[in-house]
Amino acid sequence: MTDHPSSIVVPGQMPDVSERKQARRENWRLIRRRPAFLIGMAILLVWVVCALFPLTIAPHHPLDFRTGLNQSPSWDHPFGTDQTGRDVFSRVIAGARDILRIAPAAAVLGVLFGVILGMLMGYIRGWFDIIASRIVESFLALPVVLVGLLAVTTMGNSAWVVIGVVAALFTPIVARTVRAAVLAERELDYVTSAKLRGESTMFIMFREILPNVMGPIVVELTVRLGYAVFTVATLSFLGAGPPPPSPDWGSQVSDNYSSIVSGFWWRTFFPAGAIASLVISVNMIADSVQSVMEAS
Amino acid sequence: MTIVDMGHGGARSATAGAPALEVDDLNVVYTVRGIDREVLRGVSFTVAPGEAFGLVGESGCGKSTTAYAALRYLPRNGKIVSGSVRVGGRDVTAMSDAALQEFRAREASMVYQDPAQAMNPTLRVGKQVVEAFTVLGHSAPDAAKLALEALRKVRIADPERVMDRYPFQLSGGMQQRVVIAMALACHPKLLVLDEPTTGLDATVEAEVLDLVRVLRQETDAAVLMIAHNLGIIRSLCDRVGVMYAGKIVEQGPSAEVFDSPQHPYTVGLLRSLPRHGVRKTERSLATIPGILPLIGAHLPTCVFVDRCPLADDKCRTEVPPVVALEGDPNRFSRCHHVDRIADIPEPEPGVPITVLSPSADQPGVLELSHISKTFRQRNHAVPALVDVELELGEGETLGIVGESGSGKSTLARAMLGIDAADAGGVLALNGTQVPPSTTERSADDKRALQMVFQNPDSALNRSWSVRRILARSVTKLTGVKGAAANKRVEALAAHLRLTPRHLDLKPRQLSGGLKQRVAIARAFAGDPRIVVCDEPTSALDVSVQAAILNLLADLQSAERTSYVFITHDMGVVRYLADRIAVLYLGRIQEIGPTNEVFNGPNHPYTEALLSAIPSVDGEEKTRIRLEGEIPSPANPPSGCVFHPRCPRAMPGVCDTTEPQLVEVAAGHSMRCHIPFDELGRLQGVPLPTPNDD
Amino acid sequence: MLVTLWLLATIVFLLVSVLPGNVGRKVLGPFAPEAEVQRYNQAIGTDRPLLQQYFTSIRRAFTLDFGKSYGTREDVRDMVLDALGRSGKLALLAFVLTIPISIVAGIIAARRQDKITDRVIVNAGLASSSIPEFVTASVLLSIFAVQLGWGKAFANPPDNAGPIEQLQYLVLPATAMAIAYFGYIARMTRAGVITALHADYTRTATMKGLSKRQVMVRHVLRNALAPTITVISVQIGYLFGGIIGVEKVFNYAGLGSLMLGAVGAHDVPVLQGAVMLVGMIYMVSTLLADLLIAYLNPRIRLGATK
Amino acid sequence: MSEVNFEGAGRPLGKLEQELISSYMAKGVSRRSFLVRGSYLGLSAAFLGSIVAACGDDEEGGGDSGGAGEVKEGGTLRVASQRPGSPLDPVGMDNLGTYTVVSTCLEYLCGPGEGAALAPMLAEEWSPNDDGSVWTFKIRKGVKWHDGGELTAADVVATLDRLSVGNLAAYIVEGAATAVDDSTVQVTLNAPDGQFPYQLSVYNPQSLITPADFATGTVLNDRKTGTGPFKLESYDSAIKAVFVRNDEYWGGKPKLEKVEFIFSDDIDTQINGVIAGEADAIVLFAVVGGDALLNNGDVTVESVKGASHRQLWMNTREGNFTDVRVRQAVALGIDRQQLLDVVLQGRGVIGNDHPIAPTYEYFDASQAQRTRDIEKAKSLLAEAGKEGLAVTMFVPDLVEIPQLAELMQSQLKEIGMDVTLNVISTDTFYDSWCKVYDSTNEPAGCDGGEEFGIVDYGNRGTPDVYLVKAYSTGEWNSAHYVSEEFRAAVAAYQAALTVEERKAPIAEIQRIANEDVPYVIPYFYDSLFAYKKNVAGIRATGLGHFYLNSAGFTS
Repeated sequence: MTDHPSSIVVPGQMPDVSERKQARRENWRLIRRRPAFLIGMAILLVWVVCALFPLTIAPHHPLDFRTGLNQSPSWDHPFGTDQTGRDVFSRVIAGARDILRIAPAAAVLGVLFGVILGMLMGYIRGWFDIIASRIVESFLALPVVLVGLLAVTTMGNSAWVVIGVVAALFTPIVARTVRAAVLAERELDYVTSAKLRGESTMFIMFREILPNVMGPIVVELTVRLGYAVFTVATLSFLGAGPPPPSPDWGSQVSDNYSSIVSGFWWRTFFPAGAIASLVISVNMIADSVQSVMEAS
Repeated sequence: MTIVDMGHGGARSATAGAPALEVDDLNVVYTVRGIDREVLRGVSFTVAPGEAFGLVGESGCGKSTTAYAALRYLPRNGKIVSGSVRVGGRDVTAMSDAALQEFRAREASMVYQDPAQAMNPTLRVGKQVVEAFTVLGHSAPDAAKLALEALRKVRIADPERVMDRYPFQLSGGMQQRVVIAMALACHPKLLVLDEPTTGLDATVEAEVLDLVRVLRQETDAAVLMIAHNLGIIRSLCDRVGVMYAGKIVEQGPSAEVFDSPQHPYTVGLLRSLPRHGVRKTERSLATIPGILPLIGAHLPTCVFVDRCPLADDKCRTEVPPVVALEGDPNRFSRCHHVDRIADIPEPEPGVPITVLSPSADQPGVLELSHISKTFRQRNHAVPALVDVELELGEGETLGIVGESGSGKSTLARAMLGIDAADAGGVLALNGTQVPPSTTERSADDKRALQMVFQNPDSALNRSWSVRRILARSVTKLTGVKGAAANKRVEALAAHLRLTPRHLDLKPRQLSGGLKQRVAIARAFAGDPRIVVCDEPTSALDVSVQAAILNLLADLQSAERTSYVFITHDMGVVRYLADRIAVLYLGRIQEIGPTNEVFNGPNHPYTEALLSAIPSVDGEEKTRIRLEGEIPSPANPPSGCVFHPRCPRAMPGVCDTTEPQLVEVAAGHSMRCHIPFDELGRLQGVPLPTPNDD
Repeated sequence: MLVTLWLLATIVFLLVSVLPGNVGRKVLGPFAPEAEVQRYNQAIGTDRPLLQQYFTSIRRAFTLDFGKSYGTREDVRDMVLDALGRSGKLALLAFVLTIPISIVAGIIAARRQDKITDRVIVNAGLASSSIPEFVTASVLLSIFAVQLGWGKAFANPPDNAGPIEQLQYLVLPATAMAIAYFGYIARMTRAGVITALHADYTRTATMKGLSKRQVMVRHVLRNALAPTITVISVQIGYLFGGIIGVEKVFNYAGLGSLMLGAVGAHDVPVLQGAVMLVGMIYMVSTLLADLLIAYLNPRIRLGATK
Repeated sequence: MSEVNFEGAGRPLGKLEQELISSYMAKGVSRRSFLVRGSYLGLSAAFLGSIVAACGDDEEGGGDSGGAGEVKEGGTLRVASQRPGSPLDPVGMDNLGTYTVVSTCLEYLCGPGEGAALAPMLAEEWSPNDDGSVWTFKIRKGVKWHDGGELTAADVVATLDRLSVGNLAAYIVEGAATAVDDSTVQVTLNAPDGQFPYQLSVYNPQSLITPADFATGTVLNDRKTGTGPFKLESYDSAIKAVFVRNDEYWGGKPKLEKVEFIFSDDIDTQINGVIAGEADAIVLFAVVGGDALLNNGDVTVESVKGASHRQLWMNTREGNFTDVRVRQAVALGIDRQQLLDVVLQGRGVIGNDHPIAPTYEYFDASQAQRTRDIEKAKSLLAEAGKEGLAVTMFVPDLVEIPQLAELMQSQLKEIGMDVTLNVISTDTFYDSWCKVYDSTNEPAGCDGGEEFGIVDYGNRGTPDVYLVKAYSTGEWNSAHYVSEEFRAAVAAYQAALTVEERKAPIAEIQRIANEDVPYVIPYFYDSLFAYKKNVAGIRATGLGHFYLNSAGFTS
């Protein structure tokens, strides 16, 4: 034979070191080049830091009453104070904790269950898929926020209930995406090849197929995270958030939204802005991840 | 032999009069991630009115870019950096948007690779064809009339009905005819054909090419044809340019270039094709070492130097000149060593392979009897395989050919148990019956039967490293684990000429050829007795295909493995297979030793398949053409399933009675009502003498 | 369709009947005597075995007879249908506002892909779909209804209001919804148009010598709008029942408010009726979208009947 | 002091009335207390006024907004109100939103007076017999039903019969009410009750008088009737109720032409509506979430004083609070004025750890107010061996209570207590705050429930509910408080037929509750209502009633 099978095709240059991680690195590099991603990450990072060290950053204790009521923004209270004299800036900072604990947990759980369900639906097909698809379809017809509200009012407004219900409502949506990806994937010949060497169904699903549908799953996770923030904020706006002493953003907006009209705009504006900035940042990240994943 | 300057205005057409297409020192870049990557590096050629010029080369050489640049239709990230494209004397690169629109409407047309995608799926065919006329200024009723006429001209028998259909309701061949009709609407000065038959079945391809050939005579359009199939170029084009890495490395009249190539690349390309009926045991195929440079790669002085058997220091330091051959500036080669072309070594001799043919006392490694496969579609039984009987000897290669939809892949999947065959058939390995489904088969049975798939991108798990892919197969098929398995993987890799470095890469970091090599290594991980190869080289360039075919032959020689080789490429099957089975609508129409099948007499279907192949050797063949498309297996025709398309069908017989598969000569069976000798007479093939039995 | 409806009814039943525990206790409050609670449960049938309640609930779902509200004792069908009418009016106006603008914006963005116009539209869309609608609604309300006196803080138009007057009442909440959906629709349109612009048939059309406009109108849009239609159809269901925040802020008596009130009051029949109705609207709108897509794309239409 | 014309009462005065008038004239009761008590005894405002005038006592008073004199005729008043949560069925209704609508048409025998007092409404006067077991109501004459006919004693009797199987079952049996004549109704009680008229007043919202043929379960939107100043014109529970003026109203033709109650589930939208000028008044709101109105120059906010309060309960029988010193320490540890000022912007009066609000005429004002004393609190804790006590406070997510809890938490930190808040939705709060009373265990109190927490008590015309249910029988006795002494005082209070007789046991009740501190009662809070500056004459009760008969626009 006269072939020299020694040449390697590597995207880009530098064929030498650590070629193994090249693909992932390449995606990462592409994502990092997107300004939307960087801005989104920066905003998210700020909120994460706020959530981790609220008391260090906040100039006042978020529950501290002993300052003047309804003061407009000033050096001492950059976001003003609320109707009981609490520092809105400190409350907004401290409020990051609840949402950044609940929303990611809900998104992760929802994606986890969605992935499992979607994998089973897409791979096993047959009756299981038909039945599950119908259930998923029916779930999609449910208004998410309303069901969340219902669950919270009946089961209590603990963080776990919110996480559970949001995750449960996301599961079918994620499952549908994963199912579609798995349907495409299961037709590929490496799956046939795995069957030919006698791999178990579980092995094929979770060891062979799963890594290859991680792209859409990662995209789905970031997108779901955005929706989770959105949903959790909306739920707490509608009165199904964490109970009041917690400086939760949605409840702050809800408690105060009539204050805009009375001139105490800062009480609503800053927590509302915090929600918007967090959702936008997550969506910017999601958008960037999606663009890069879909391009590759 | 003269060296001519190939600067501006270099290769002027020798043909009298202004050229229809004049490409001059065209440089095109694609901007990828902010970096300009060169795709075309000074391409120049001319095409005279009425002349057909072909561009050939492997994927990524820039031939399609050239075609699109000629009509100034580049992707968003592509741009012409220098050079000019003149059509009828006007510079296309300098046109305003309006002028360009007018130019595309009236002067240039294109026929595309994938006709199904080239038409708007949401509009009726008629509307789309009519549009090609209204854009020229015809009124709607006129355009409708002209459209009908245009469809008739491309030999669409029932144009009214076709006009009323949606593109996806037409067969691939019909779709391409419609696209051609649209392209010819404006009587273009320039007609660009971009791989117009790739993806079509050989019989349909032949039809489309016939049509193009006929239409060429009716128009004086200059034709620029892009194809990777050398045979098509040879049969259709007056002249040809061989492209490599964005440059035309050799150019000249088709017959001359193909019969007497004067550039090492052209030589390599031609020798890597299985030609002239050569078989694997006689000679291995030539391969071109290395791989095509990526687009935008920094290239050495001679673009081919890294892969050239003649390369020397001069090649590495000096840009090779354009060497006009025989004083003709249109017959040239871009090589320092045109005079040493003859020194390029011939391919190595073939490998010896012992075939143990099955006999009464020696059962074949694989035996299939009464194998059928019926799919269910909305409560309809769709018989995809009907009563297939096969035997495979040790070390034997059985080629399976047929159009798409003939049941080739179904047969492979039934053998492997991926889609279990219907109950009632018998599938035996080494004389022992095995269950129809792979999940019920024993580990040993699984190990004995493995598969190499058509598309290595699909066949290899892209998130696994090569090592993991191979190790898993080794462990799963042989039970060897841990360090021992790893050792085996390394041995296997070495056997398949994969370096240890490849083992730690992911499939996407490998070239197509290497990927297929990994896939083959995986199939061989458990020392299989039979490997089913489903079009393993159809996605590969010819030079890479050659290497894979050589490898398969080597492995067979060493391991005495049997192959079931599914392909649509008659050249490949002739090179590799010991016997050939021809499938049509899930039924074996003909099965016999390779030489007998190729030499005939044949079943009329085989005859049609064989005559559809455009030969790079320029052989003239009796052509028989098939009408229409392969019918749906859900409603097979009565009688002989082939009779509606059979040019030799005998009414009253073929449409009523299904012929049996009858042995017409030793090991050669056929399913046809026409007697064997009659077929021989019809096909002008002398019958084998009786004492050959 | 019927199967999905049945499943939906089942899910809603599980949500509203199994989770809340003692309905009578919830409705009558913590201080009501136990005997009264039991009497109440008996009256509304929540003391019956779950299976029996389930069959009742399914029958009701299919006959659209959801019984009487636990609170106002009014007929739930009338309540939800009235609310549906109002939500529908608002949703319609929101769509009239948002669809043309967002589709045009999406097309422009696709045409100017990666240019500054595109960036602006994409990011505006991202922001608009990121800002929770109750925030948008509150801001619109305080700026326009309160400060400037344009539009109304209470969005329910008077009974005898003419179309123009109704518009005055509805325009602010409709705008809040329109802003929320601008992003989704514009981005989806953009994606669809970009895909279609890169399609081979678009190349064919261009090569035929059609103008950019002709290519866009005749070839690109027809193919590009399918995903947009899907998005719109999905959003219709949410618009009817999902924009609770907007209805709450503007005190609009639509389905969202009705459901929100019913959740607070544990008014199970109203919840059941409203959620079922929203679910049905969702199903009908996705069905209509499928039909529309099939109409636009003959491959789906004809493929299905083959 | 001039002669008092006792004839002004229009009827012979009973023992209770005579006693009251004598003690007022002897300055034994304040003017305010006199008016309150006189009114619930059924003495007419005019008569009481004449006595006050005769005594030369003319301090300013009145719980209504502005003088009716400036109000001009006409106009539509748009009122933002809570959405009715039940049908407009006067007997079956159960929420404030419904009360507002229904009580605009239908009226009580006894209307709201000053403080916790009653005033004549459909009954012109009422009087008990000597032991308070039979009450006689004089029905106003010439009162017309909206749908025709005149109010008679028969209507009242029929209404009381309907109520006798409803929420008055504990007081009367069917047939207990009889028509003495067309305008006199006599009610024989199951047991003597010196404060029975409260059961036929705004404090028992379902006791609205309906026509004799108004069958139980009839809803007002089906039968548009009533005696009130406005007639129901249209009603849509989702949107609004519209009323038109009742020109024949017995109290005089109302000024307003029309009244609209615009419904909303959400206080913020109601407030937005008022501020945006789309509503002229708001029926009821709280300081929390209502400060947009409190700080708005275009809006007048009025307080209605009452007995509504919050109780911070401490389990007296087991756990951390069994030692009275611990409970006293908690009571001493909080700063009531700060709580009131921060949480309610001062809208209320501070409490003294007993449920007797200053609005009750027998309120003992002489009791010393408990004030914050950190040192004493700390030493009490130390004595009880509970320094650094760590407890969880069980808090419903209701109006200002979470903020109250937060502030208490930070105040109690200063006496070394470490309080963790467990704020939960009201949907689940009441399931567990206090386990349902098991009467067989009496007087064991309620069984289980949370140790430490805050619960809400609404406004009552008499403190009986607080005294019995929270402090005695155990139904809501979340403190598990058992005190025979206290119960004896309550029994004495309930047995008393006159205010004077009640004073001693009430003082005892105040003392014991204050000393034993089963509940810390930080404040009695005001109900708030608001209206635009160009509106006057509205009278609200804080119980959902919104009386607009003399309301109107001023400019």
